[in-house]
Amino acid sequence: MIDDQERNGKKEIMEEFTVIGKRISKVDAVDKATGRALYIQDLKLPGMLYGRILYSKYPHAHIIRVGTEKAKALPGVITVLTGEDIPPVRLGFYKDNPLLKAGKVRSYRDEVAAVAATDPEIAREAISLIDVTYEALPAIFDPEEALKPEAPLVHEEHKTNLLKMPWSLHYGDVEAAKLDAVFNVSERFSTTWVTHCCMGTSGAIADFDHSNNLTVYTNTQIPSLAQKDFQETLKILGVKDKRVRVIKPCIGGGFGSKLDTYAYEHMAILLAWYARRPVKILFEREEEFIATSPRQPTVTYISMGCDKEGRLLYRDMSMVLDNGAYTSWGATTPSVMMMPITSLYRVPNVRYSAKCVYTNNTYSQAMRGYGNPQATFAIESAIDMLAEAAGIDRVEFRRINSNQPGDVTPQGLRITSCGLPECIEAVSKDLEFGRSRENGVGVGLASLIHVGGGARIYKSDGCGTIIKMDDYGKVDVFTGASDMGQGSDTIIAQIVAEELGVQVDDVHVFHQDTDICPWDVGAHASRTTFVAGNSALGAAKKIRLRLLAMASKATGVDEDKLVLRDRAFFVEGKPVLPIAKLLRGSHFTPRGEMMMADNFYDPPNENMGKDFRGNMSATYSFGTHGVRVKVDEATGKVEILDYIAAHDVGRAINPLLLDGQVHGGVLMGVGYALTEQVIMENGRNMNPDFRDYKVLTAMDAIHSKAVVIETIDDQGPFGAKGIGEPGCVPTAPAIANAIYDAIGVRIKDLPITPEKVLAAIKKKNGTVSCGIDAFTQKEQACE
Amino acid sequence: MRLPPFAYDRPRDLYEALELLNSYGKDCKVLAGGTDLLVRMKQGLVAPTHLVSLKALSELAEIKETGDGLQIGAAVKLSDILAYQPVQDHWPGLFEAVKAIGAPSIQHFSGTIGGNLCQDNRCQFYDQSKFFRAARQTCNKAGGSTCFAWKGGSDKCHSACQSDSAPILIAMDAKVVIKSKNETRTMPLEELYSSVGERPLTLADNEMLTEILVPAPTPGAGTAFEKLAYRSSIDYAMVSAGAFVQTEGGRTTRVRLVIGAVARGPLSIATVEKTLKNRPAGDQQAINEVAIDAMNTAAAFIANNMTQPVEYRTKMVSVIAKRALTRAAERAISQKGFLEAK
Amino acid sequence: MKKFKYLIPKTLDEAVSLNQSHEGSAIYVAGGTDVMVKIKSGKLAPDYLISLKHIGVGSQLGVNRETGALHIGGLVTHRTLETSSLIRLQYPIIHDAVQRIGSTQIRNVATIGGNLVNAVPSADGAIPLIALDARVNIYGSAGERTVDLVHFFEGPGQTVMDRGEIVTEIVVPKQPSRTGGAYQKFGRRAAMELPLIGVGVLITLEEGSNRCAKARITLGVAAPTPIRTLSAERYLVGKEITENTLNEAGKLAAEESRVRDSVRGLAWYRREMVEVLVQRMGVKCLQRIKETEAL
Amino acid sequence: MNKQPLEISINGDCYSLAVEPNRTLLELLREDLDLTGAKEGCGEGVCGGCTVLMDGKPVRSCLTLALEASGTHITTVEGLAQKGELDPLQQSFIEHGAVQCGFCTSGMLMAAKGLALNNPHAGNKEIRNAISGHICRCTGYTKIIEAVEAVVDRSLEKR
Amino acid sequence: MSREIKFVLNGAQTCVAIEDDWNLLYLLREKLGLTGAKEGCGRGECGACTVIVDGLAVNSCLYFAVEIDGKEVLTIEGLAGADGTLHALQKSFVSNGGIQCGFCTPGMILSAKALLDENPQPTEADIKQALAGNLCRCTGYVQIIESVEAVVDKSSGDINAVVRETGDSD
Repeated sequence: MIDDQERNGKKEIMEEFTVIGKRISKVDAVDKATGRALYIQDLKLPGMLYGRILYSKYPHAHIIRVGTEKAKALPGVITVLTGEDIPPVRLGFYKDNPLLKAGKVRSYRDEVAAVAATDPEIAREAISLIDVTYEALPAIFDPEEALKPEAPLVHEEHKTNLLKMPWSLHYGDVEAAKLDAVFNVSERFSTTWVTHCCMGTSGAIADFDHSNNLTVYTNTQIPSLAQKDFQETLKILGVKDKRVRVIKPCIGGGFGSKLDTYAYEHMAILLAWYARRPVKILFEREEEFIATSPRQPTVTYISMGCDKEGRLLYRDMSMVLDNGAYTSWGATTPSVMMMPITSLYRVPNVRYSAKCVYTNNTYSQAMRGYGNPQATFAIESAIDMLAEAAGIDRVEFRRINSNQPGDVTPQGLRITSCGLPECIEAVSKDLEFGRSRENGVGVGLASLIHVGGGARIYKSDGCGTIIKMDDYGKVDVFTGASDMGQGSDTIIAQIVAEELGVQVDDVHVFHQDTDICPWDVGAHASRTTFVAGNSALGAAKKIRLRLLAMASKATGVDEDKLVLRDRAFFVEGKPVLPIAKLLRGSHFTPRGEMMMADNFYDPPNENMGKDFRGNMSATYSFGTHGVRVKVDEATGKVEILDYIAAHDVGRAINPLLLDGQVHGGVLMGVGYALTEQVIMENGRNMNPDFRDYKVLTAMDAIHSKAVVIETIDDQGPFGAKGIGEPGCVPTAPAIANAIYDAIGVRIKDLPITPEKVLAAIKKKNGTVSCGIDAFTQKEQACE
Repeated sequence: MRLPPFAYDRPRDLYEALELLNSYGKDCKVLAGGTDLLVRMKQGLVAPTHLVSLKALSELAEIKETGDGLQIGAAVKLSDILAYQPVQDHWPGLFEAVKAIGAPSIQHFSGTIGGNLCQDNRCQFYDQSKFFRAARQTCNKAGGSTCFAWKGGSDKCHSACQSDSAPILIAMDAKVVIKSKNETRTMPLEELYSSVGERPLTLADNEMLTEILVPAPTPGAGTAFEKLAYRSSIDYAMVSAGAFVQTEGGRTTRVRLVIGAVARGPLSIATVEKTLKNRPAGDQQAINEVAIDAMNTAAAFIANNMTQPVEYRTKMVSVIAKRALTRAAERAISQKGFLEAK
Repeated sequence: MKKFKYLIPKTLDEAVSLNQSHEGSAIYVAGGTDVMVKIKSGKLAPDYLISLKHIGVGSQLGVNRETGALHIGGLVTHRTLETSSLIRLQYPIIHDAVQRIGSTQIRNVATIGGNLVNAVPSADGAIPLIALDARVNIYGSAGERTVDLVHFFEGPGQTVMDRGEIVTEIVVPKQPSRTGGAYQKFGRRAAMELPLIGVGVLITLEEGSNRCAKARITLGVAAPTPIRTLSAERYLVGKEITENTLNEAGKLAAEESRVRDSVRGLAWYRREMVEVLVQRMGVKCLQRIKETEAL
Repeated sequence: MNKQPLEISINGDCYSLAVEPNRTLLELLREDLDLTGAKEGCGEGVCGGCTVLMDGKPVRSCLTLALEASGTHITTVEGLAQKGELDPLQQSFIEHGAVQCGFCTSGMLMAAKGLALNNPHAGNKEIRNAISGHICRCTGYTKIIEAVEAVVDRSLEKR
Repeated sequence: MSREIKFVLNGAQTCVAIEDDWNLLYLLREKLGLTGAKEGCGRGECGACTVIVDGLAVNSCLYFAVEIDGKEVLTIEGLAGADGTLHALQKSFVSNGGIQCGFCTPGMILSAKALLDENPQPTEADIKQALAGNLCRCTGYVQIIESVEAVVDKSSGDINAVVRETGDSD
């Protein structure tokens, strides 16, 4: 493994890197810029059928009858399935979600029937020909209401709408701390549904061979776990001991949306099974909006207190989460929320409980940050309130409470590298906190902690890599990682290229196919750079050692005198042997050897114990966002003037891609803060299109400044930590805090729409003055 | 290989088809099974701007026995001829010939008898891709002025008629019905062949072969077809022969021998009748004599238009002629059809 | 999606007669950006689409030298209007509106006639044109007729047009000197928006004073059709244009609006925004008058 | 470029297409419909790799105009298996080692299927006849013939 | 097929038979195999299907295929030079991090191309305006806007010169 000497030497040799730390273009960018990259949209198999799903017309109803006669009679229709026709395939974390509903629907999104036809238009028509008779049931849409005894039950067999989930912890003594605290705040915050809006809609193709081995082409972030899910579906179909192969085409964005397997994937499998033909299900945009899972909405109650020096004494939070009609991984977001709740800033006494509640709404799922944005919105808003109550400058207050290297938090998270103080510093300096400002302009900041060294959600947090080299010194890396646009292929290529002394162009990273690529638990928790990076680095080191040994034998020079760089071995600065030549020699020789190595890396992190204690990540990422806003007090509209995002990333392996993650995360966060919401009216998605779901446009783009704080983490590959999710975590509270700073109103419910701001202003001071001079300058603000 | 572009018509009846032929003239080809024509089109040997499909002309797809004999529509599939019991029973030579075309079963479900009779002549220097042909001068058949198949060159085309069904049908005195928009004519099948390599059929551009009439079997008659090829299927004949023998009381009263695949048209051997008439049927010595005659006659025509050596093919004419005549005579005497004869 | 035939008439009369011969089963299409979406979603299911793109009329954009009136062909795209210096300099209120309709891709294709005929309550194209007292020339089997744009709309998706009629031209009369106009679409994002509210204000000042000679205050999404707020307009005429008078006009306009709650916004907020934006657009009108005079 | 309408049923699916007159059935299957089971081995009707069944009879799809297949039922090798059950011929080819490189296999299967449909009790000679229009370079035909015979035998047993 | 249309596709005369109800995106993707343009929403709200018709960026999902008869269509597949040299914009998107998942990229690049053809020296506001109809969920647009800005030479009035220059370097 990595020897300590080399690790310790890292900081010193940093300048000598040839590819690490360079702004290298994404390895897949040219294909994407020329239209060559193939997405699920672009794939077609011979004889392929097109599947389509019929969804419920009611949020909650008995299914009396599903009439499929007309659909079946339509020429071109090959298979029609209803809940009565199929074995009980069940999805989700609790397996409470039947693939096709029989007897009862529990949300508008419920799948009632599915068809496969020779043409997408025929499939569409067939769906319209299915007659379903429903008997409407009373429905429940508010999670707090759903907890009341008289509420209709979403799953009768559970006797309650409250999920039996153990989300409750108490470290230290919060009640005692409350007595000690000098300043206290207590507030309710809420967030609503937002959705991923991946530009490439969801889709899958399922294909059985004649021995019933299954290949699924799908957009997934979890190929190995998807393989397992599909295997289970096969088992229920009575198909045992068959291979399941998952092939990922180019993925048009993930953001957590592909962290589970979904009805459309399993439906494609069933349709393919019954039709005995490949079946593709591809969502249209409207379907993408209504039938994929959004971010979990939350209601949060938070109390926090500090002593008179401003040191946090306790944090007491409880949440109600709208689980929707079924339980997916979204219901486990409290496990991640625990991280900021217990460990964002030093806070000795923490109490937290969360209730996940069934409703007849759509069910939620993982989305970038996995609960962290919701929790951080409440925490960081309340920090500002507490600082104000204590009469301490907001920046100072955060400095006082900042996490520091070497801390062990109440939950048992071991903080190793920690650049939070530097992040706070960078933001406060850049935005010049404390200086007087013009009317309606304010600044705000908020910080984050996130897992940066994997996250042990499952028993394993591992990732495998296989590396082989060819006659020409070219390197093939087979990784368990999943690149869905974030650039993991490029990062892995850089890590391997650096270690093997070759160029990034020499390295081809292959991640698309479970038949070829090693096992991995998926692209989640910002773990890929850290875990897959370390895995690749370990494999590259094995190759490197063998290359050195061989080269030493070939040249007669001692291994420690050989330097591997620029595709060759150097002795005292002079090239003596090209790698390619060495490799050819090793192949074209009697009893030659092949250059190949594998490595499985499982980070030294821990599963959470019974009381949720445990160091879930090998290291943690920190960051602080600062924002300057201008509020149009007549309209309530918020304009972002400046934005700075400072992140402790360990090491920036590729600053170009790192910037991309931050800029993208920030704009997604701004949307979360200001414009985005799935508008649900009694369980029905009212804005299932880009026109009314306000994903921000280029006109709204913010030129955010990404500040990189490098803390060179001991465990990270070349010192790097994860950065995929953090960009969108503290955005909403930073903006909410800036709005408060600008106009003295605090919005506690996301998104912060102009209506909410204006209503709050009106509530605050009754009337609004609309200076005729002020608004003439900045008409753009309103647009 | 792609087909060049053309327009496609599928007339609903013969009248319409003949109308189309009349209006399109020489730019048009009749498409029956397509097994020969489409290959030629792919090779760029012919480039009709119009194809008139016989697919919908059910009137041309009928085979039936009449008082006068056998009436075969030009678009009757080879497989249908083979499956027609009377052919098996009474015209074993025809059965043998049709079976020998291409490969049994597959091509037979597409190929038609009319198509087989009306196929263009073949030559190893002509029936090739454009790419192949581009390496040489253009030959007579392709519109140039030389012949590679004839030693020392020639101002005539020396391609061969490769229809397997023509020799036996001519030997049986079959007639063909030729139709155009304004005219119908019936003539002996041999008159369909011009013996001009460049344009081996006597059909006018607006004419179409519609029917083949085979005389009714007479008591004491026998037919046989022989084909020599390297492979048992999907091969063209090096030499083929169709023989018809009429006997009366064990003696030959009338006989015809037609050699295929050697000349620009099916080659009828004139001396046969004179030599064999009134001899006992199956008289080996006489047959040998005739076979030599046939070889000598054929020798004047056989050109280097196939890959096999001219000398070998010439010699084989006698062998194949002899076998055909012998088997025809046996059948004449035994009065057995194809199936019983096996 | 329903299948249809796409007919390409070469003249206006041919288009009209094609429509007549496919009575009830045909609709006209120009840029097609709305029609296509409606067909895809099943809201429209015509057997025939009659393209107006090749009829040879309706693409003119210019000022009639004699009358000084601005003529905009029904088939002029929003992009043409957006990039026209004539529009930008002399009719900035129109420019305000068209540059924010859909995206560049949509504006490159979608036509002003289509925007009017669509008759959505938010029709961005219509609000400034109504403020400018535009009239619409309509052609059909009965010949040509002209209606004031303000009377053109009858309800969501409904206009005064008879079946088979085509908008050939929009005519904006010459505006008096010292006229300034401004339009604002108010939405949640900076682009790709259907507005929460759209406000157009056009003010003509008396010579040598700040007194209002003529006022137009037009609103989109404030009622089932684009509307003029007559009480607010009447209030302003004869008064000095000041923060206070504009303020009052804004209040009157807000009162007169018939806004309602929808997914895109709440009524109370829309009413507030009418008030705010009438003021702001009023100020902008003054600014533009000043700028013009400074030239 | 003057496409003409083509109504055709392929493996039970009805297609309403428009094709150019010079499109062969093979091109239609492979290029337009992505049914790549039928192979082009020679393009001139010699090798049999492109064989498909037209109304139950084997034809060379490379020498059949797509338009000539109008109104017919085409079966390709992709349509042989029914409901995931391999056709007995396919099963037999697999069991008898009749498949080597596999390029001729689909054509061979279709010829054999055509034979089985038209003559369920064919003997060795008929089988040879039936596949005589196919060239196979790997197997020497023996195992192919055995594979077909085995299926025919089975149906004889049933009888 | 109900009719035949002729148009210039990525510089090549093209003649195809189409149905009246096809849209341009369907024609390109399903019939001509050009899958570079993507369908992100099918109703002109995301811009992933953007192509250039006679110099104008349009949503191909809302463009009647019939109407490209006689016109010139440029798709992402036709942007790079015949020898494979990337267009300056493509290079710039690649090297400036303008690409993450890549789904919006073809449309984004073509919208930018149409802008630069019309206005060789756009301001940041012009760029934002031109790209407003192209949604991107990964990048936050920052690096996309930078990618476009990078090929705009503020000193030169001739974008083609700039494009050539950038095209030659590297």
